[in-house]
Amino acid sequence: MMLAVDIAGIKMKTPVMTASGTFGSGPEYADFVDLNKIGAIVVKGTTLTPRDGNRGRRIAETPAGMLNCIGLENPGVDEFVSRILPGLAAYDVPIIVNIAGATTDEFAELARRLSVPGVAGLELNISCPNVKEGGIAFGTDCASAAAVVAAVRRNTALPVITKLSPNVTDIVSIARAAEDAGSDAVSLINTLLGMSIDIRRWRPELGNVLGGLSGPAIKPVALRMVWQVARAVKCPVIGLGGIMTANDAIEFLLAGASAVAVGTANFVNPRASVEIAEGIRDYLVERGIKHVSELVGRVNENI
Amino acid sequence: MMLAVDIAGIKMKTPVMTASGTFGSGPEYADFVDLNKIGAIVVKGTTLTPRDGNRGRRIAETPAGMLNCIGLENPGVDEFVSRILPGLAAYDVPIIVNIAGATTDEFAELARRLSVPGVAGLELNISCPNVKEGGIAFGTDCASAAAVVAAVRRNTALPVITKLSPNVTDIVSIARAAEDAGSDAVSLINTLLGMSIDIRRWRPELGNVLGGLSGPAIKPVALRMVWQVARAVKCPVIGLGGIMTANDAIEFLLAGASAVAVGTANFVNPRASVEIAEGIRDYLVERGIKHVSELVGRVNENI
Amino acid sequence: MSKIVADGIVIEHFSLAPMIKRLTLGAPAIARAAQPGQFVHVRVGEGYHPLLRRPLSIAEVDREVGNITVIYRIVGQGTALLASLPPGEFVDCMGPLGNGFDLNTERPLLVGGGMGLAPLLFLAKALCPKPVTALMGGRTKEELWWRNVFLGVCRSIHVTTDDGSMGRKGFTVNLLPELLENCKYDRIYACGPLRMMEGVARLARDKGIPCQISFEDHMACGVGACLSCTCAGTDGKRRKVCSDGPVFWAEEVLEL
Amino acid sequence: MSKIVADGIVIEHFSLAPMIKRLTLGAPAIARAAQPGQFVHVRVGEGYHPLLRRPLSIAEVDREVGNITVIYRIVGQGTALLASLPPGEFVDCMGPLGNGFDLNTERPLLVGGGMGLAPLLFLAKALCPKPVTALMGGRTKEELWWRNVFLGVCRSIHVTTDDGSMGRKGFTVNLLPELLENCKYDRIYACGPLRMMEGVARLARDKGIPCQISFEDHMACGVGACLSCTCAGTDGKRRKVCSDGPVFWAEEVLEL
Ligand SMILES: Cc1cc2nc3c(=O)[nH]c(=O)nc-3n(C[C@H](O)[C@H](O)[C@H](O)COP(=O)(O)OP(=O)(O)OC[C@H]3O[C@@H](n4cnc5c(N)ncnc54)[C@H](O)[C@@H]3O)c2cc1C
Ligand SMILES: Cc1cc2nc3c(=O)[nH]c(=O)nc-3n(C[C@H](O)[C@H](O)[C@H](O)COP(=O)(O)OP(=O)(O)OC[C@H]3O[C@@H](n4cnc5c(N)ncnc54)[C@H](O)[C@@H]3O)c2cc1C
Ligand SMILES: Cc1cc2nc3c(=O)[nH]c(=O)nc-3n(C[C@H](O)[C@H](O)[C@H](O)COP(=O)(O)O)c2cc1C
Ligand SMILES: Cc1cc2nc3c(=O)[nH]c(=O)nc-3n(C[C@H](O)[C@H](O)[C@H](O)COP(=O)(O)O)c2cc1C
Ligand code: FES
Ligand code: FES
Repeated sequence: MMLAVDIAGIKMKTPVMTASGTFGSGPEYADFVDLNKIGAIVVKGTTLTPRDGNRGRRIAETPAGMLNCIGLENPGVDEFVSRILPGLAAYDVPIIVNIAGATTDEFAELARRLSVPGVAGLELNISCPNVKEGGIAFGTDCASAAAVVAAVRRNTALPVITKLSPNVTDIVSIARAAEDAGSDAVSLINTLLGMSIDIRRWRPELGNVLGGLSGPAIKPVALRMVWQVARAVKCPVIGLGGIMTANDAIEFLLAGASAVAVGTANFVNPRASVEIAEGIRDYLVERGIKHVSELVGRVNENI
Repeated sequence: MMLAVDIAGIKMKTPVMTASGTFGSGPEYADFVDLNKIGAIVVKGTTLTPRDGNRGRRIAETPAGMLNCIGLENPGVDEFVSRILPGLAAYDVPIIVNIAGATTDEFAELARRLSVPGVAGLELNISCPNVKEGGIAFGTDCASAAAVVAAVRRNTALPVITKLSPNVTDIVSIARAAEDAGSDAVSLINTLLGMSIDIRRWRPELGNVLGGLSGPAIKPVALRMVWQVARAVKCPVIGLGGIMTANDAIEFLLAGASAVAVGTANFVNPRASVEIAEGIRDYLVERGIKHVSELVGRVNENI
Repeated sequence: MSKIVADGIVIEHFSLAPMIKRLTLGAPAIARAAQPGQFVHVRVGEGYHPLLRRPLSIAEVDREVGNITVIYRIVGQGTALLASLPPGEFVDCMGPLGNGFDLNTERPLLVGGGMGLAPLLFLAKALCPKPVTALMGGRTKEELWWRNVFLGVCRSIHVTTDDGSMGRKGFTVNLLPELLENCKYDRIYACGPLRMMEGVARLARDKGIPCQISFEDHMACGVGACLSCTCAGTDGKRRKVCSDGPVFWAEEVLEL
Repeated sequence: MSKIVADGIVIEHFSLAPMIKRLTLGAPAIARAAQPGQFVHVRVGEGYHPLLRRPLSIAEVDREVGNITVIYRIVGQGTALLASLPPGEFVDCMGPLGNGFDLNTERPLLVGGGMGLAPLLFLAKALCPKPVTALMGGRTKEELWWRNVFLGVCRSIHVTTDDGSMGRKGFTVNLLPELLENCKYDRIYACGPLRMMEGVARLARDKGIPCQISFEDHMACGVGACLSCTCAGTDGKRRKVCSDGPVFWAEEVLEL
């Protein structure tokens, strides 16, 4: 019980979730981890109609990180609800659906169609760097971020989490706009926009030219933003970006995150989400701390 | 001669410069590299009056990168001109002075005092994340960036390079503003704002809480920004951020940089700036390319 | 059969040819479950650079002893790091991953080029004692050290080289029609460059022989979770190379 | 003397005590130039993680053979990586860096705590055959394996432990006044925790004995270029620990 948290009404056994796009919808990893031990599974970005994603090469490696330009390949919301969601009922883990609309109306419609049993919450992806319409554009402007949140809010009673883009001058103002518009929590960060070039062929390595940078390389940026946002909003903050170990996760908790999500780490260690939760528990036990919430936001900046 | 470039009137033997703050004023590294073989030396950020810099720990390591919060420690412009600059006359290498003002007027005054023989150009640091006044604030807003450039422009005939911050939503508009205001070139990127936490002591690792992230971790972000800016401005672009090898430098050239600068790499390999230039020459020779300018901006995005 | 993560211990590791290494790992649970065509997803270092795992086809399996063998070309940072591991070291492996070949054949023909021959080696062994014919292509005879590796497990081996330095001059697809003329194969398995697999699949279709091919793509997760590796199926539906493949029926993914 | 970057070959590498290793590197040019108090800046891995070099004091030098020795505690990722290197491997070293101790003494007293004893070992050897007195402190006797290391190079050795398990119970600064009473030293060299060095420097000042101390700080460049490691001088001017130090005259950097 020392790890159990309640994020905007979503009850999780541990504060360690899996990040959208890195864990399928869960069963893909069931051979490796007990899904029932994960805080919450955030499924791949879901859109109104099926999407094939981007053409060409979709990932590239960079120092301590990776770029991706998947481009929101997914079978569409109806297929998700009718075919994938029922299979997840077998597991005792909250399912949060990451949604991406090309317009505010699409976000609202997605929220409506996903307000069904089995869905524990919605994460609004207003920060995808890999699609032409919508995506990151919503996440770089306070007014449009607020409009998306408000539209979703009107269409669902589910907890709403807004996922913020780090590719902005002032992430705090976007977080505040999302909170004011009714978001129950914010999650950050999505990927940093990046690029890599194949110097033999004089071409971008990725089919989509640009891609999103994730992995340990971005951890210091993610941690900084979580710290900035957590001091500025009242709603819970979900921290992610480069978390590979329990120690990384504890940094995010101390910086002000009430829960964390593990993304790229799943590819390296498929048991990461569970091992990180175990590591947090060990840390608490060693220090005689009763509950993980006692870490949240406790970094002391007055040196 | 296949490596010689002219950046805004600054004649360099190679397109590989050293980045401000990472190479002192040059002589610190003279035991390790022949300074005469470096494209240009950009000296540490210089201010109107001496600065002690920030208190507490100033660097921390992160995966494939490092954070710093030096805080522009420097002896002040007059000491630089009277005591340091004369010593640099012994070397046949262009000296570019990186300047940081707390106000537009300070930038202008710095430019005036540095318009002396021995200074080949000025780099305007409107992107330092580690100081309270000025610094990054100038680099996150088009109007104030333009105001700084214009004020400097009025006070000097030297080539002016504006150094851009990556901590913005739209780096292209800042680059354009700088160019329109009379900047002869732009250099990018400065460090990404980041943080790290000591989980034993529940304190930020850095004395200044936040610091600037540099090193290979940031290369994909830097490369993306160089590519975006190079397509949008007419003036030469100096690319930097995580360059460790000749291959990294070639990526930046292909992305549109006319020259590159090497920062954190100097700490790891004090000969990096010269070895990278040699590596670029080898690459050109192997491919029968006559001059390095034939690489600039030649990445082909049409896949 | 379930997939696992396990530390395989390096049993044997040596050069088969310049830049080509053969690595045998003690990994009993993976060895027990492995099917020809499947791969292991290997972590090549402890640190974060490189970060991702490397997919390598399972080329041989010793179920009794509990060993798996991979054969790989050193092409970049990851394989170079792997190549430095001496016996006794541990290699973190996920596997066996992906869908393997359909073994329902009496007269199989295996067509391979380059490192595509690695999974076909496991396939050939698994098909024994059925009469396996192998057709292999390379640029020069230096690339066809593979022939020796296949000798013990094939009834007959046919070789082409681009420069004629060994076997028939030309590509495998040039020699293939002849083989199909002279012999009745009931299944063709192809693994190698996409162009080659397309050519083989087209000839197979013309002859009405069911054909399986094995795809490669850049992979992050290796288990169908990240969608790095998907391709279009001919039915309009997407396929994940890592988990729906890497082995596909040719007509499932190739427009012929 | 000029600083260089060189690949030192691991000659000998063993544990002196739990988590403490002694590493001898063949690096003739650095060995020739090294002065007591200087350090080498060591690259601990090939990759980018960890990225920066690690500063380690030169603890012994064999000029003839061309070897330098460092003694280090395994505290984190970098030293752990270093600790895994077997003889024959290469370690990329920059050095010798920094300003060493002033050797102009006839009756030196060396005061050290913890890993601060490493540079004092080189100093003690360099001062031989002058009569060197060493005063060393540790928490328990387990930390004072240093005593054996200094035995051959000192006229006399005094020891304190926090718990009294070896030598006098207490801190070095508690024993120091007695030593200064009984013996006339003309120079004190201190290296260890800041608090200890301050105490030593205060007592030295009271007795009018010139005192040098050696500082530590987090370092990126190690050559005075990055300003990671600066401290305030008592004259109001900044000092770089890496290049103005690590050895300073006490009154130059300590407000006593
Ligand atoms: C299912 C499958 C089975 C494979 N089996 C074998 C085999 O048996 N023997 C063999 O030699 N090679 C095989 N490969 C290719 C092998 O995975 C790559 O050569 C290897 O990943 C290169 O890693 P690197 O770090 O040395 O090269 P780098 O070029 O430095 O790698 C950079 C990145 O690109 C990826 N990458 C590079 N080349 C390929 C490739 N051809 N396919 C997929 N990803 C690639 C790497 O995984 C890495 O993420 C297989 C690939 C797949 C998808
Ligand atoms: C001039 C000088 C001489 C030194 N001589 C010795 C010696 O002879 N023996 C010895 O055991 N140690 C010595 N140290 C300390 C030694 O440099 C650190 O213990 C070592 O860098 C730790 O690296 P790590 O990766 O294992 O630890 P981590 O804690 O993982 O290191 C993280 C970062 O902090 C830096 N760091 C950590 N501790 C210190 C420290 N105490 N001082 C400076 N930087 C630190 C590292 O260099 C690295 O950049 C010396 C330090 C300095 C400045
Ligand atoms: C392959 C891949 C696919 C992703 N897909 C999505 C997505 O569909 N929706 C979303 O909000 N974030 C997506 N992300 C971003 C992650 O959820 C996460 O925000 C980011 O990767 C940073 O965390 P990490 O460093 O732990 O991976 C994706 C990331 C990766 C690597
Ligand atoms: C220790 C340190 C000090 C720096 N000081 C300055 C500075 O004074 N002025 C400036 O414009 N940039 C400064 N920078 C930023 C670098 O010039 C460079 O923009 C950044 O480090 C990215 O390049 P890199 O990854 O190659 O280091 C500093 C960077 C470091 C690491
Ligand atoms: S590699 Fe992740 S889906 Fe195939
Ligand atoms: S470590 Fe760079 S100035 Fe001292």
